[in-house]
Amino acid sequence: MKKVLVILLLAVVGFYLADVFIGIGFGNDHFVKSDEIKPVKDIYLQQTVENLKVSNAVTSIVVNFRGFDTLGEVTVLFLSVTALGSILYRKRHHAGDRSVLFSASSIVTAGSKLLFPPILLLGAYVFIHGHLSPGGGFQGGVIIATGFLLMLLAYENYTVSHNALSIVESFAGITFAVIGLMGFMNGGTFLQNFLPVGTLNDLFSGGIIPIIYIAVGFKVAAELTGVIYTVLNEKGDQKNG
Amino acid sequence: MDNTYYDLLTYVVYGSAILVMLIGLYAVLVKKSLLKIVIGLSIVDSGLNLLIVSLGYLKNGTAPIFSKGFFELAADKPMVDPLLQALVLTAIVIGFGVTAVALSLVIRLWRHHHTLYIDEIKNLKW
Amino acid sequence: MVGTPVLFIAIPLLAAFLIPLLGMIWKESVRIVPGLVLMYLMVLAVSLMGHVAHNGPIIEIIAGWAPPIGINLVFNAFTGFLVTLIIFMGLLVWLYSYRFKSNVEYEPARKYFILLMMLVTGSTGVVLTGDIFNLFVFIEITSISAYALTAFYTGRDSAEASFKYVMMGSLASTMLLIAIMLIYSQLGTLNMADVASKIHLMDPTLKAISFILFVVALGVEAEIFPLNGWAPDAYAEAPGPVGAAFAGIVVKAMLYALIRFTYTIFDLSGAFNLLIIIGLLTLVIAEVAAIRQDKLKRMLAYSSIGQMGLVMVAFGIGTREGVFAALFIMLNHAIIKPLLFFSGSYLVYHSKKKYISDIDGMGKLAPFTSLLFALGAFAIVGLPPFAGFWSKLSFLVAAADNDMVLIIALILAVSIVEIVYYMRVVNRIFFFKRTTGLLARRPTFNAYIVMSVLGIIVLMIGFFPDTVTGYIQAAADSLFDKTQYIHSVLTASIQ
Amino acid sequence: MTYYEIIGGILITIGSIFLFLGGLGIYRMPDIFNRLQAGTKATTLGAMSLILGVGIMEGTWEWILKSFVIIVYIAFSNPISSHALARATYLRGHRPYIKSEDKEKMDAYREVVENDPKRKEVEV
Amino acid sequence: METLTFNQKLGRFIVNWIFLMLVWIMFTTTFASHEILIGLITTGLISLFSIRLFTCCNISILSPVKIFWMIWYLGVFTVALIKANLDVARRVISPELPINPGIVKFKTKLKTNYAKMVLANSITLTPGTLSIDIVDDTFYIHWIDVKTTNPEEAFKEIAEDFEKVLLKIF
Amino acid sequence: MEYIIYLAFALMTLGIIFAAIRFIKGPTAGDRVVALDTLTTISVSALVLLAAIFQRFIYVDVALVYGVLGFIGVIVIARYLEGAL
Amino acid sequence: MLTLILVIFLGGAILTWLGRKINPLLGDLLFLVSVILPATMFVMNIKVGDTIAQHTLLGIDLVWGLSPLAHLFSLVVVGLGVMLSIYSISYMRGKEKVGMYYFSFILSIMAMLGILVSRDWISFFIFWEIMTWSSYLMVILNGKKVQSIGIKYFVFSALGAYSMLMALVIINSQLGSFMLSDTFNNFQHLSPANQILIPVLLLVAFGVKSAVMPLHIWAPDAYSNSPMGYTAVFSGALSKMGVYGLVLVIISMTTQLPAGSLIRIIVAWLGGFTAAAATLWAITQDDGKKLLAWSSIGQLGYIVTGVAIGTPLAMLAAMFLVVVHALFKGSLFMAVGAIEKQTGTTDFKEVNGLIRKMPVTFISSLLSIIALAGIPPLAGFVSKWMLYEALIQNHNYLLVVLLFFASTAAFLYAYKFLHGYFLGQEEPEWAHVKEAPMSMTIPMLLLALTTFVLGTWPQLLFNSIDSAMQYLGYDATNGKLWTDSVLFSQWGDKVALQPVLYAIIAVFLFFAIFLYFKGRKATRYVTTKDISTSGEIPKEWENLTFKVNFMQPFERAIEPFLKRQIEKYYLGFGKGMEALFDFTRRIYTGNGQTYAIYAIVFLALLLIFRVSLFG
Ligand code: NA
Ligand code: NA
Repeated sequence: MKKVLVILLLAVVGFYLADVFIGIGFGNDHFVKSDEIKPVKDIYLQQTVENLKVSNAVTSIVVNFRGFDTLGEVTVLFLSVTALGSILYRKRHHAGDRSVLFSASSIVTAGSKLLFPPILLLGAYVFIHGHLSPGGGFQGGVIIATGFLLMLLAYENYTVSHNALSIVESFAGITFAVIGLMGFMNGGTFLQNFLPVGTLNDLFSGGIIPIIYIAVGFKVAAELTGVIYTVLNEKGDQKNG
Repeated sequence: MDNTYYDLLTYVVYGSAILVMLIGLYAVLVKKSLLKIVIGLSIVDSGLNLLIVSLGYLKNGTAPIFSKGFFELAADKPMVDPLLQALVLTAIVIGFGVTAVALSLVIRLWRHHHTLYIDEIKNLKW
Repeated sequence: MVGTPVLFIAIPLLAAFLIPLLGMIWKESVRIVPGLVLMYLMVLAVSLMGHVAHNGPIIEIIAGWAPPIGINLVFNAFTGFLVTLIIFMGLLVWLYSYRFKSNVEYEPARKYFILLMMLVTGSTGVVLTGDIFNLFVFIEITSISAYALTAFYTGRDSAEASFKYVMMGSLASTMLLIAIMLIYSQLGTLNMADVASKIHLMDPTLKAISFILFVVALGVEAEIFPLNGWAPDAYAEAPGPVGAAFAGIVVKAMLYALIRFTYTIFDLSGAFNLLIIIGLLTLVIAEVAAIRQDKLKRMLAYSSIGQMGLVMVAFGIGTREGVFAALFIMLNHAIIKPLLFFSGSYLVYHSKKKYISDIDGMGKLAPFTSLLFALGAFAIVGLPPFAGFWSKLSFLVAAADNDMVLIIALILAVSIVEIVYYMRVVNRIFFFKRTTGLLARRPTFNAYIVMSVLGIIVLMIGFFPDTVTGYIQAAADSLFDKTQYIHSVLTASIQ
Repeated sequence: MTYYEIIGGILITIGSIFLFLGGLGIYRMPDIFNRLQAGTKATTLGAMSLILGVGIMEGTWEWILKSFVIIVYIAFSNPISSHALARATYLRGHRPYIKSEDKEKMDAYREVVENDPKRKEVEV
Repeated sequence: METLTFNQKLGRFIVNWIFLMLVWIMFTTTFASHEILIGLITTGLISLFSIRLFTCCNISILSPVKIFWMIWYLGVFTVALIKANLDVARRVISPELPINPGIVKFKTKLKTNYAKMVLANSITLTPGTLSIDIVDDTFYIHWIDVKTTNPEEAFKEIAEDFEKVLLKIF
Repeated sequence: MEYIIYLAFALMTLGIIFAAIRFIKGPTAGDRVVALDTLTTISVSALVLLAAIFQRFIYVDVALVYGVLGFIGVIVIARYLEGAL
Repeated sequence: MLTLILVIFLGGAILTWLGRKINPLLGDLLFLVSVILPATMFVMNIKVGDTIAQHTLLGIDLVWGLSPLAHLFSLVVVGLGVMLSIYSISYMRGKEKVGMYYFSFILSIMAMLGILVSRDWISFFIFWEIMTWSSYLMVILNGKKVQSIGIKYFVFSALGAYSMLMALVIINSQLGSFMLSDTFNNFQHLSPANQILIPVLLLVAFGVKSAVMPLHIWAPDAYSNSPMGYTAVFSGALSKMGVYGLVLVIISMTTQLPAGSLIRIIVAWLGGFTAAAATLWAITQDDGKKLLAWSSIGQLGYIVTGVAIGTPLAMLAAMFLVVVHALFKGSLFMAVGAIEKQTGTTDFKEVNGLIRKMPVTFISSLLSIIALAGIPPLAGFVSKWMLYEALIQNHNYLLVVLLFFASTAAFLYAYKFLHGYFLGQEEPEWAHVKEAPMSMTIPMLLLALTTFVLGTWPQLLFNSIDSAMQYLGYDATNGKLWTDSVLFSQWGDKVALQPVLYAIIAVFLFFAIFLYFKGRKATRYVTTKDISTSGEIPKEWENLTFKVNFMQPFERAIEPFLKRQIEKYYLGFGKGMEALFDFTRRIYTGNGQTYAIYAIVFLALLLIFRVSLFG
């Protein structure tokens, strides 16, 4: 009965949503046709090439045009790690003691060991080239974190130093914030670019953008690794506590 | 032909994105396991992200990246909306953060109640 | 000036990232640094308020891209008022809880203070930002801090409360995002002022639907009925100071967002009626639920929700006087409710279940705390000559000016309900015999200071309401002047 | 058409055929172990062939290098993941489909697993 | 945890660095000076970080002989791979599913985990076989068309070609 | 050349469909993961092919990353099935 | 100056409270100073005038000034306040929560004076509310039945206060001013609906305080539950604030209304009914406090009737009764307080024959009760007589009958009161009882004597009343309003009741002295429970004292009429509401999914009704 009602309810909501979006149409230039409307995305696409010399427009938006959002986003991650630690906190903590039923097979362990450095490198590559290719700090960070995840899965006694993660995370965060504040130099604004922008599609282009994105990469990597590690340790706690 | 194709796609793409959201919502509203509810919430998020990304798509669009060779090879193609992609990135990250918190709460609730059955976890009411 | 508005965000973030490092060197720093940051922000807020009063609103451009390209912050009389309030409350909450967790290990303390600071920062960001997506980000920052703080005590049902909060919060952010996307898909911009100046171009149906989505999304955070099921649980299960922070900080910021959408961004006249309807619903149901509570904090929570309903009704009046009244109620509520939460949580400190009956006769054991609680109770129900009276009066005057006789009658009827449950508690404190063997918890020195400051403010506003009404009036004018807002944002450039 | 394109085209065709066969195998095989057999081999070769084909078709060394790195990666990771899944499935209590009568003899791994005291905890 | 001499560490570091640098170049597909510079730094840092993990091989792996056998192995493997796939294709397509699956075991002479892993992977990718597990030096192989359950014979059928070459590398 | 690419896509689509059916049918979690793994591999190939068609070399990076994440995903599930999570 | 006086009150209240914490004696001293100093300053310095002090808060002008009408009431407040403050020192000695008692006492005196000097509705309301909660503290001070009696009092007060608040914001929105004078002068400018709504709201507001049925439910319990030292203020002064408001509304508003006479006749009848019913109920009480409480309600009924009738004579009668009721009821409550203080109980059944133990208390009670019962020559008689006359002149014969019936019935409880405490067998239990201390007996006696004086020379008051009535718009009579009265007019313009009256007093005094000495000689010390026939200890209802079930036949007769029906309805309403509330709060099921469903339902509803909402 409840299910039927819920389905009816969802049908109503779904109908209205679908109505709206189908009205907008897929693949259309959907903005209201009016002289007053000048979509900001056009400005972004133009400025990213002309002023920022960043080939990935998404990156220039994420790090520069709307870098403030990203600062918030990084904070959200930081907070969720903090939240996780606070929610799962218990006095007796069995760090790194994740007894498992079956150890991973030697094929998986050996393979993971071998794959781990290249995965880290891939992550680094993705965030270092965030302004040139479809990558970025978040994506790179995630890749690095999955590298750690692989290791944690393959070796039940693999440990990650919480302190080290914390330090990396903090330094990365501070870098972001400080670079943002350095924008005030020379009468600029918060997060304003104060470095030379270079030429399009060069690794050294985009001013502060790659630096911030690298910081974000480190931060995301450390944070996600922290989340993964905390949650995996919870299993160990479950058994022991 | 092209227009009919895109009209069809409108239904398929938006329809499936919204359907994904509704499926997630259904799980949130009906499923009794806390874990399934959390999964439902992430499904809703996924559907939404899908919706947002597809909103930014343009006919024959290409990634908004002026990479090497773009001006020579693919310059005739319109670029999809980079802003929506940036926003989706943010939304994904935030969704991840919230999901992590939700899961940690599920763990906590499991510790306390030794069940994930939502109808048994309502000490706080009225 | 000692800084620009972006520092309201940047400095706490910097501090949040720094605190784990500092904590490794010097553990006490995790308590001290947030306080120093908040103190600095308080100075900043006050000095910027002074600046705004003379030179008009500050539009801060970020990343060097003028609106509507980049994100911008708006510090005007209205947002400045709320920011000052939020930071002041944050400071008090910090001070109150400074020693409060001293018997807890380092790790939870560190997290507590970081989360608390981010709660304040997120709320500040919600108020300051001039961009609807950035608003979403700050709402999430606030929410996640709030989720974690709600579940902070591991020994209680706090995880349950927090889980409900997360469920509702997630649904809310989904709807918020859909609404933002709808706006963007039509107008190609995310800047509030820009959206406001173009909203008339939008298709009425789409406009209405996106507004509805905003209302539902922000309604969850602003504790509108029927979206507020999470709220009593969260208030009751969170640590006392956090409950105070919810009432004094979070709800204010979220309600701000709702109001910003109603007043500035959208041009829907029906929105005001909607505000009145949901405000009344929220008010009536919350107060009615409050009277039947047997746990103190839960009762305070429902009362808080009820107050928010009242604020919504006041905003729904839609006149300058209505806005004035709404802001006045918000201010009073932001001061009185923390006072009640602070003193209340000391009164039930040693009680396991936190039942109201556990505070019978506390007046003898803890006279000071009890007196402050009573003061808060008298003030919140609007007994003259305490603070709540003036805001209630302003509200009634504004409503009467719009011939809302029935609404006035309803609200006064509900006020009687409110009086009953508050008086029942006060009676228990002072006129009941002690039935449980529970002892009174002596407030810490900091808590004494915080509660006294709040008590003094309650009395001060009660006897000299005009000390604050100037600011409120300016804030109300600022909110009301939509064209000025749009103009100042869209013509802003880097100085 | 350049030689690059011709070779590339052939490799792409072969690759896509094997990818298809992989999918089909996944669908048709009677149990998970056999599905892994089909899936692993066909899709790995298919993907390698197709990607190499694309690299050659484009013909620049950038493409070829990049294709190479993906191919190596696939060749390395796919068998590992197949193996991990197979082992997990077995440890989880699923036994392979065995046609012949002598089930004991045809399953050399069973004795190892069933002598393991931890097994009971996992089995579905 | 094993204790390493400085030379061992250095050896591992250099091998790892070279290996990663090669990967980097494949990632970036460019020899632009900036890219190489940053690549050296990045890969260097990662190599430093993963010295403890990088146990597969020391500097001797760079000897030409071993590199030759590696390439040889690649050839052997490619042939086997193609054969395997044609075999599987046949089985998948034929309507009656001509299979006789089962699990067999055999012992290997390979010592290191890495060698066993390479062998296991190769087996997985070659005709009708899938590595299920390695317990010490016993391989358990899922065979889609079991020809023998005798370990020695099975070894001959499945792994002998690979093992010969692998013994020369590891 | 175009036809080859059409053919390739057609075949891959068929493969995807079969794998998808298996994904839906299961019956065990392991079967679904196998199907998913196959889908990942096919998708990686498709991405590379698409990169060539669209003349966007940068899409190849996406394929690589997708492959890495897919692999680790499978390992996670495998380890989960083994009771290691 | 006025502000200073109010601040002294307020500061005094706080200082007293603090002082009491430090040292009880210091507290007592501060209490006396805090009441008497500002009260004296008020009487000495505050002359009748329109604007004496002015403040602006929130852009609203708060104007304070003393009208002649308010002046009359302020005399009552100050007089009672000072007397009772002296009385309270001894009365409260050794009791709990003395600090809070003093605090509330001072504040309520301040609040009442504040109400009287308010020339704008906001000040009026603020002081009104301060009066409410300070008296509320008194009601619950003894910690008994806090949640029932206290909350009942507060709810009714709030009902009244919020009616007032609603009225005054509507007034402001319609007339653009909170000034009382603007309200009355521009009353005609209100819309017809508001012309009815506002007086009705205000009548509710003031009706609650003056305990007009059916808004009286709170009063008996609140009166009897508060400390006796304060109950006198409660009944004597505080309830008069309601009367003050009623006068303002009835005279300044309803007279301007076509439907005003209807409203007034309704109020008059309500007052009459209150007087009759409360009197009957008073008769059935076995506790002096409760008896007096009901009696107070009855007396207020007379006053309300008088005000509502509103003819000059009726108004005169009402105003006169306002003053003298404060005096004699103050004295009586003080007497009960003294008895309570000395014996520890106020139950008629327990205390007997105090006539010789507490002679001063007896004398003052006797004087007061005579005044109360409306027996000539004392003040009650004067006012009641004038009221009957006014009603007759106004042809409200039925009302006269009703009130006369009430008056007659009042003899019964007056007698019960006297007999209950002072006559009857002395019991050994009370052998040790002594007269109350001077600080209690002197104020008591003073008030009683003042009643006597005013009863004898009513014109002492007529001047004040006359100017008050002129202020209300009655014709100037040069203090000869009473000439309307048939009774008094026979003496021309000189009130010369004295010879007759003195004779009557002499008789009474003789009677009293006789009783006193008789009691002393002839009383046998036996306990009422001393039945040596069966050796059984009789249960309470078998108590052979004649006072037990003294009024039983009478009670049985009136049972169907009263039986606290009204209170039952209120209680039922309250219970029903709470049940409804309890049902409502179950919306919060505690299940997160339910909340999520609510959210989606809400969304769906908004989407469906979006057109009607937003067009
Ligand atoms: Na595979
Ligand atoms: Na007696």
